[in-house]
Amino acid sequence: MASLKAYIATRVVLTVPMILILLTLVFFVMRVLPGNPVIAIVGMKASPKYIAELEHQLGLDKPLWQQYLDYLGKLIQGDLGTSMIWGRRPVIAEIMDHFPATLELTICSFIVSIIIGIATGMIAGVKKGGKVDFSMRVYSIVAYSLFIPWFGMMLQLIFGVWLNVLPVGGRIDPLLEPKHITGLYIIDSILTLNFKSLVNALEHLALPSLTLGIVLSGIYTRLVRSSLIEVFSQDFIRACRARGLKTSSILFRHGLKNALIPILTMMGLQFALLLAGAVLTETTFSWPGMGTFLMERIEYRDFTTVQGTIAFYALFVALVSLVVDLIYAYVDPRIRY
Amino acid sequence: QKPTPPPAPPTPKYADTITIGTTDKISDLDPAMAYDFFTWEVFNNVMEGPFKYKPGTTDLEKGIITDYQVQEGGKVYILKLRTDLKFADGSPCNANTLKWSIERVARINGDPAWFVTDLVDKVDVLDNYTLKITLKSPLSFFPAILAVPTYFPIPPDKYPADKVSSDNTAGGVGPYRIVKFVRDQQLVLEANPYYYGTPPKTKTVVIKFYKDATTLRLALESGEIDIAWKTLNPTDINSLKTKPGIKVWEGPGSFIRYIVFNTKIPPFDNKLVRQALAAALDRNSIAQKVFLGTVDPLYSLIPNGMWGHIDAFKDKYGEANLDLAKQLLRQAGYSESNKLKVELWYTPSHYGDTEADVAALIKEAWEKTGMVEVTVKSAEWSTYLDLTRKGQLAVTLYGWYPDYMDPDDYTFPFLHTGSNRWLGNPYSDPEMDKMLEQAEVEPDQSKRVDLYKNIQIKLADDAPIVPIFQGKLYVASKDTVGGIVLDPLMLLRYYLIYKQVGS
Amino acid sequence: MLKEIRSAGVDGLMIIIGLIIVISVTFMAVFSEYIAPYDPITPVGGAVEPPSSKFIMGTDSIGRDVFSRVVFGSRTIMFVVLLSTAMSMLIGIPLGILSGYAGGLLDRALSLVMDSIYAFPGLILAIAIAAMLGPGVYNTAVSLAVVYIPTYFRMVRGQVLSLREQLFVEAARAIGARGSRIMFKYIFPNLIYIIAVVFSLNVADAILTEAGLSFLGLSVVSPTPDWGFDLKNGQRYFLSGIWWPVVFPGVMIILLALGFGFLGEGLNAIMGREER
Amino acid sequence: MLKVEDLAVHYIGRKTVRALEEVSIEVKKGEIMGVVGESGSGKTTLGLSILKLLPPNGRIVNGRIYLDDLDITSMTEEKMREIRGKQISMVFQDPMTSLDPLMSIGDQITETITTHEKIPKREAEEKALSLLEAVGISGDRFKDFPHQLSGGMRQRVMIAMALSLNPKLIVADEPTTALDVIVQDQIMDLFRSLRERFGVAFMFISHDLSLELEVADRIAVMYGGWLMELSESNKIAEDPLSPYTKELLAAIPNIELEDQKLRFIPGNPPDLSNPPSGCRFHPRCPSKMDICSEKEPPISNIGGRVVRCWLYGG
Amino acid sequence: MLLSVYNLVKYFPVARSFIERLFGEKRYVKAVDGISFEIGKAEIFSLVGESGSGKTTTGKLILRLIEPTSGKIVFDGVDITHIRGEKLREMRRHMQVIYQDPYASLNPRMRVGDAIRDPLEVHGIARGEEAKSIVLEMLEKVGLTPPEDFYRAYPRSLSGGQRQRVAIARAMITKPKLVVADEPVSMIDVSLRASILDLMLKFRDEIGLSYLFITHDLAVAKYISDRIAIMYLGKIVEMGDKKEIFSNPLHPYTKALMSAIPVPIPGRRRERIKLSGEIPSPIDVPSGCRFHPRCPSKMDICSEKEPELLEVSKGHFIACHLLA
Ligand SMILES: Nc1ncnc2c1ncn2[C@@H]1O[C@H](COP(=O)(O)OP(=O)(O)OP(=O)(O)O)[C@@H](O)[C@H]1O
Ligand SMILES: Nc1ncnc2c1ncn2[C@@H]1O[C@H](COP(=O)(O)OP(=O)(O)OP(=O)(O)O)[C@@H](O)[C@H]1O
Ligand SMILES: [Mg+2]
Ligand SMILES: [Mg+2]
Repeated sequence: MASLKAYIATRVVLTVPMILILLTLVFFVMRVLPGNPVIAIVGMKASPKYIAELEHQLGLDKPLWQQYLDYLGKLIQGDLGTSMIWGRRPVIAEIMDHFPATLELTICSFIVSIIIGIATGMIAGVKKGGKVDFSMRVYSIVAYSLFIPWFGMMLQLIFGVWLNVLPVGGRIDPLLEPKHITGLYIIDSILTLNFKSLVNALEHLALPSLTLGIVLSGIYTRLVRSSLIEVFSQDFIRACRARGLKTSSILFRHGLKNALIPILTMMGLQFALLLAGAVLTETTFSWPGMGTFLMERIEYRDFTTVQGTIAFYALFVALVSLVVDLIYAYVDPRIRY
Repeated sequence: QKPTPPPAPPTPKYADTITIGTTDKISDLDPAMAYDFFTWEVFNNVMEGPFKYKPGTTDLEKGIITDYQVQEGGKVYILKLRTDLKFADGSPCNANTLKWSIERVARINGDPAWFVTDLVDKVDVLDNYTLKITLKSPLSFFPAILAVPTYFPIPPDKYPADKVSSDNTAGGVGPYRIVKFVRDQQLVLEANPYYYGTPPKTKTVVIKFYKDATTLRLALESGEIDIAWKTLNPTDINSLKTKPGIKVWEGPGSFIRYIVFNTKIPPFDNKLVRQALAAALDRNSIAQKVFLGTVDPLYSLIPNGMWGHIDAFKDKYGEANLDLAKQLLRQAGYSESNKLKVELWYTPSHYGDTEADVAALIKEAWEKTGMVEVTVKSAEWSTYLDLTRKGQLAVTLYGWYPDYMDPDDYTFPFLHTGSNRWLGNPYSDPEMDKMLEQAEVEPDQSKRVDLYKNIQIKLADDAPIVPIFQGKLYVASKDTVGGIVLDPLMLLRYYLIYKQVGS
Repeated sequence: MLKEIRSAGVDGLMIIIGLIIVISVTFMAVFSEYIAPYDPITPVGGAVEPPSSKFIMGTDSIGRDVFSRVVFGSRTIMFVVLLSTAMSMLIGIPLGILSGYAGGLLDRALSLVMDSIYAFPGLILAIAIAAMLGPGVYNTAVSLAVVYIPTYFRMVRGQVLSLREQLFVEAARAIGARGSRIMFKYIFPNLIYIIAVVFSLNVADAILTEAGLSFLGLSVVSPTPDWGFDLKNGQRYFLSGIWWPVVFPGVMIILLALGFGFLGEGLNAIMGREER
Repeated sequence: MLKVEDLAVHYIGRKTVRALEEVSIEVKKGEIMGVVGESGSGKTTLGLSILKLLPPNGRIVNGRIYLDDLDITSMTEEKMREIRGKQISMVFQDPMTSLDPLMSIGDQITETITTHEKIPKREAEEKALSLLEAVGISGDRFKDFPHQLSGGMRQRVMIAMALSLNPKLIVADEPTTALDVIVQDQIMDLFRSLRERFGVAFMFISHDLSLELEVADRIAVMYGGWLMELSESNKIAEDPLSPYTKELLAAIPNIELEDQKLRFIPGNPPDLSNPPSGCRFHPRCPSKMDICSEKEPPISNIGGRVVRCWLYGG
Repeated sequence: MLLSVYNLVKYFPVARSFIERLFGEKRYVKAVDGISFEIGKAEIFSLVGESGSGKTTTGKLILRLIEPTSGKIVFDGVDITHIRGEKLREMRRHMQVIYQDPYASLNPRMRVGDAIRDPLEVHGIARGEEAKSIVLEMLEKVGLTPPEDFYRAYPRSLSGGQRQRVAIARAMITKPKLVVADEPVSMIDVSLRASILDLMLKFRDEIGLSYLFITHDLAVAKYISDRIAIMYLGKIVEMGDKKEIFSNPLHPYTKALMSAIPVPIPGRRRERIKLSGEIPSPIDVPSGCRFHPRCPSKMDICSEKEPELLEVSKGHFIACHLLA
């Protein structure tokens, strides 16, 4: 257990340079190139004097390196600063307003993708080499190639317009918004036993998470398939058959379990893909999450918020991969950190 | 036999709640900071100032005042406030409150503070319900400015005295009060029980925020919202018009779009070049193709429908006048083999996703002369503004929403030396300056009309800025919705809107 | 090579389909002028005219021929993606070989930087960089290149690390070969195949990222024909039943990604088999 | 007890590999039947055919396999599943990869038992525990995972598992090739003692003729998918009939002999997708005759010994 | 003496995480733990032992493919323990290697001819046509005929035995003084082993080179070697002339090892010396004599004191308290 703690410590320590590298990249690129939040927000009409004043307020008149050091100094204390536009709210509050939406979307898409991915991957892996396998492989490539906005729009057209059974945008009907507890509407509405909200939230989630989920399921199809084939080619599966174990037991207890382990190790990186895909999904479905938020703040050059968001993304990705590693260590007896 | 009286028409029943969808967003729920249409629209429903516009017109009427006087040749304004003004929580509103609110704007010095700081010298309370505003110099259109939310009274105990309060829901003395605000998601208004005037027709108004026009439209069709307000796509408007159960309302807009030439950057310092490009411009094709007729071509900076407007550019150049353009270009020394090279800039999202098409059509129109070669470039809003201000962009596309309803707002900031620095456009002409300054203080309306006419003629001749089109307002609603009033102010007055239920 | 493909069954089929798609689109990109019936940036018809014999894919929002834009759009996306891929390969592969073979502090530092970028959601990073740099073919290529350098770096480094442990590399050391000779004569030839695989799969990904960027309005400047942007531009008409400005560029994006995807998958399977 | 009759197995592919042809072997109760041959001679294929565990491209194209008069060749997969483990079990070559790395060894043995016998889990676990001890692994390693054991111990676990349902026959495919001599010796001892205790028969596959000579009662010598010779092991050692067996014996270094001169067989083993005409060994055979390259030699029975060579037939 | 090895030690640090390395104590795999031996000119010296006893590590240390932790290696009168750069490269011309796995030791993307001629080019011995003719001659010599065909072939089209011949050709092309052969026949079919061993012997007679022959198979060692050393857990426990070792093994481990080897004569089973368990992990080496936990003739002293390698009769060394 002590070494597990050491492992976590190592991982956390290694996250720091990662965030630093990304932040530094973004910090300097953003500030060296033209545009700044003051100009973007005051619009066209403000006087130069007023702009200068605001720039001073935001510390944008200081030398770049000093701004950088100031920012890092605050960051070390866990302070992401305040947004530079629209109310100058704390960046962390802004992020927390949008993050639950993204989290809800990504988790649901993840579930969709993993269910479809495992099912198709298993079918392909078991029927290796045949027509079914080939079609599953084609499915995996096609699914991954489905350009998210395009695919999303097709689903909107089919389910939102032609069949008119599902909403094509937004997270929930505003009047049905559940009491804010976690910010995840599904959980909040369950906690408050508000089933109307739950149904509504799920309806809103359906198309976006299907879009993202199906696209990413292609990756899992591929991973599960090759991993399963790999496992099935191993001696111990043959040994299991030689002992006369039941087919289902070989497939699930021995085969799938072993096959999922390498997939688990890749899950951390897959999550990054999920987050990236979420940006396009959010834009297509007007989903009020981190992606749309980041796009907007980049346009307005809200330096602190953009930096904060990038740092947050990095931290989140690191956290997910840490959790994945811990689960990995838990399920695989060979790994003991 | 007495004829039986016709059965009395059943009294229409009105819905308690109306949901309005928009793609706009709220910036700051604080009049000292907010400087955008949609937030002002909300202010106009939850607050009220000394003046307001009569719905459906650009005529001013009294708001929270019972009377006012203009003194010292337009320099001093004495306002008499109503005595029955109350904020949404029941606390009273009087001259002191208004003074505090105006001074707070100056103190915070936010984006719209210039409405106060540039104009007002001082504010004095004469008695509990009388306020005296002294201007720095006479201003013929000050009542129009007093209709701006920056001059709306707010409760001092709810707003910090010298800090912006962005998510404040305290409101003012308007017909509604804010009961809930979740940024970028929803705003819920409820009739203000303390409002002095006629109570609103609908008790609860919910505003839902959408990311884009398509979802907005779908939300209306699916019944999620009753009214789809700013801003629907032209195609959607056209197709909604034919949809049963949906009604499309159309009204004049005061939003204008135009091309800005940086008169310092060669070859645009050459008037002939600017004139040639102005002549070649094909406004109809933009209005018809990109906007499907949902905007009107504009031939002056002062919009159609505002007093003083003349079609100055049309008179001078006509429309898509290639012969004239070619002739001017030749005069300027260009030819088919020595083409005029133009770098045309646009910003991709600030003016909606139609902008790329607008730029493409301008390019096409100009290149039709055979003597122009246009390179289209684009930059994100912040960069675009920054580069413009620094005077680095030669030809840019911009748009303008008025601050107040007066031709002054459509001319002075564009053409007056120094005032147009924000465009990076150093157009400066003493004669033009003189006319503009005169028009600002001239109290006589007919003289002002003449002045603005000359200004427009000169503008068309110099062509530092070339107007393209003027927006129209569209609202799509369920056909049970009534009471929507559209005017160039471009504000929706929620308190007039109702929705019938049953029949 | 050809023989291998022919003998590779369904994997060979995938490679062939992939090649057909990729080659057709490349052909389209190179000979756009001869294929497209109209100028892609000049309106030639009314706005949003449906497909007809005159405009086989209809016209777009301002009356340009969708088919011509689709044809010329292939040039834009192929150019951006191949340019960015060339950049990332040119930087990623040598760095990967160096890092993997030399090891030590350099390796640790490089790996840290590369892993940081790699672990971060690629599209989001590309968005950040592309938005800062502003639109344009070269800027987009640069932002894509930054995102994909680590892919090549990591793959090459990993391969080099495992190759370095291979007996035949140790054998080369044992005969007294120098580092450079080992890298070029022993290690590099063993990388080529996997680079081909990663190239294909990566290009497929880069196509989708490029399309994503231009969908978000961060790629090339309109009116340059660009599938992702045209798709976005058509979106505002889409739900009114005007499907052609959206469907065709979208199908092309998918098709091209699919082409490279098939190619990569097929090569990968063949390679896997060869290794066994 | 086990009777393999005229078995032929092919691997179907672009080139069909004729991995086994005309192989007949009988294994008697409690006997250790050795199968020896070089790499690629079809030993594993033979072992797998008996359990019907051939890879998907492997086909039994001819012949029958009987287990106590029960025809295995025509049995359904479901029936076969019941035979496996219960009647015949198998121990594989590589103990490092033959156990599920994610399941403790105790659970793996228990699972084998509960799959075939309707007994409560507790009872099965007790049985598993006693089996572990029977193969020489202390009971407190019951909950260990495979990676915590050494190669020899894992092979013992595999054997325990093979024994768990008291099968009649254990097919052991090179069970000690991956192990050191000392461990190999221990495992061999284990086999012998198990045969004594449980009366189980072994089909013991190995490429090591010295080892076979030491342990097996009878030995089948395979070459290129053919059964070249089959007889008691002392006869093989003292008086080999087939030239191949002779050559093989001469190629094994014998530690007992002083200054032995080793022989080798020139040439390479046959390519089974394109085997030589006639006798499969003829290109390397020192006593080759003309007929050897022309016609396949018949299988002759000489005093209860089976041999396939033109020297004894025709 | 062509090669002398003094007290050679190789400890591999156990890979651990960053933080553990910061705070924890270091742990090592003691792969080779102080061995000394000598190989004379044209002598074949065999290292025999169970898996994990450190045979391969010893070979790599001598080849200078890994750095020794301590000890000294003298080759041809030169201390090569710490040479590097050009000197090391020059030395490699005279010391070559043949690996166990003929499949992994050849570059799959290099033609056989190129693989064999590479040492010639690396050491500037010959190039171009000259190099080619040397290679062709060598191919002929190792029995890969017709040489032209094999010159152009890729390793994947060759059988295991043929590949091992390529490996031998490659090792012999520079006419080295010493070849380290790490289990060269253990992956080769029985019927072909003798041909490879004979080939190696032929080269010894022709160029007069020495072999360090690593094997786990005593019978093979007996066939080929002049002298033999038995390794156990990183130590040499017994060393001497082949005849001496086989006729008069003294160390209990050697005896056990020999008795475990199957004899190809049915019924003639040698008397077994039974060892319990398996070779322990080289990370936690038993105290005293590292063989004592498995030793049938264990004494009290064995778990306390480590026995030294002593010469009991001329050229016969043994490390055991029984004989001290
Ligand atoms: N799945 C397969 N597909 C095609 N050919 C195969 C397959 N499995 C085995 N073979 C071929 O069948 C022949 C017999 O193989 P088998 O594994 O039975 O030999 P073996 O005697 O067990 O050899 P080894 O000593 O190497 O284990 C060989 O030539 C082998 O290459
Ligand atoms: N690079 C290394 N890092 C850590 N440990 C190593 C390394 N190389 C070898 N070892 C360990 O050193 C010990 C001796 O290994 P070595 O390969 O020398 O044994 P060997 O006698 O050649 O065995 P085998 O017969 O299995 O080849 C083993 O426990 C091995 O795990
Ligand atoms: Mg086998
Ligand atoms: Mg070794």
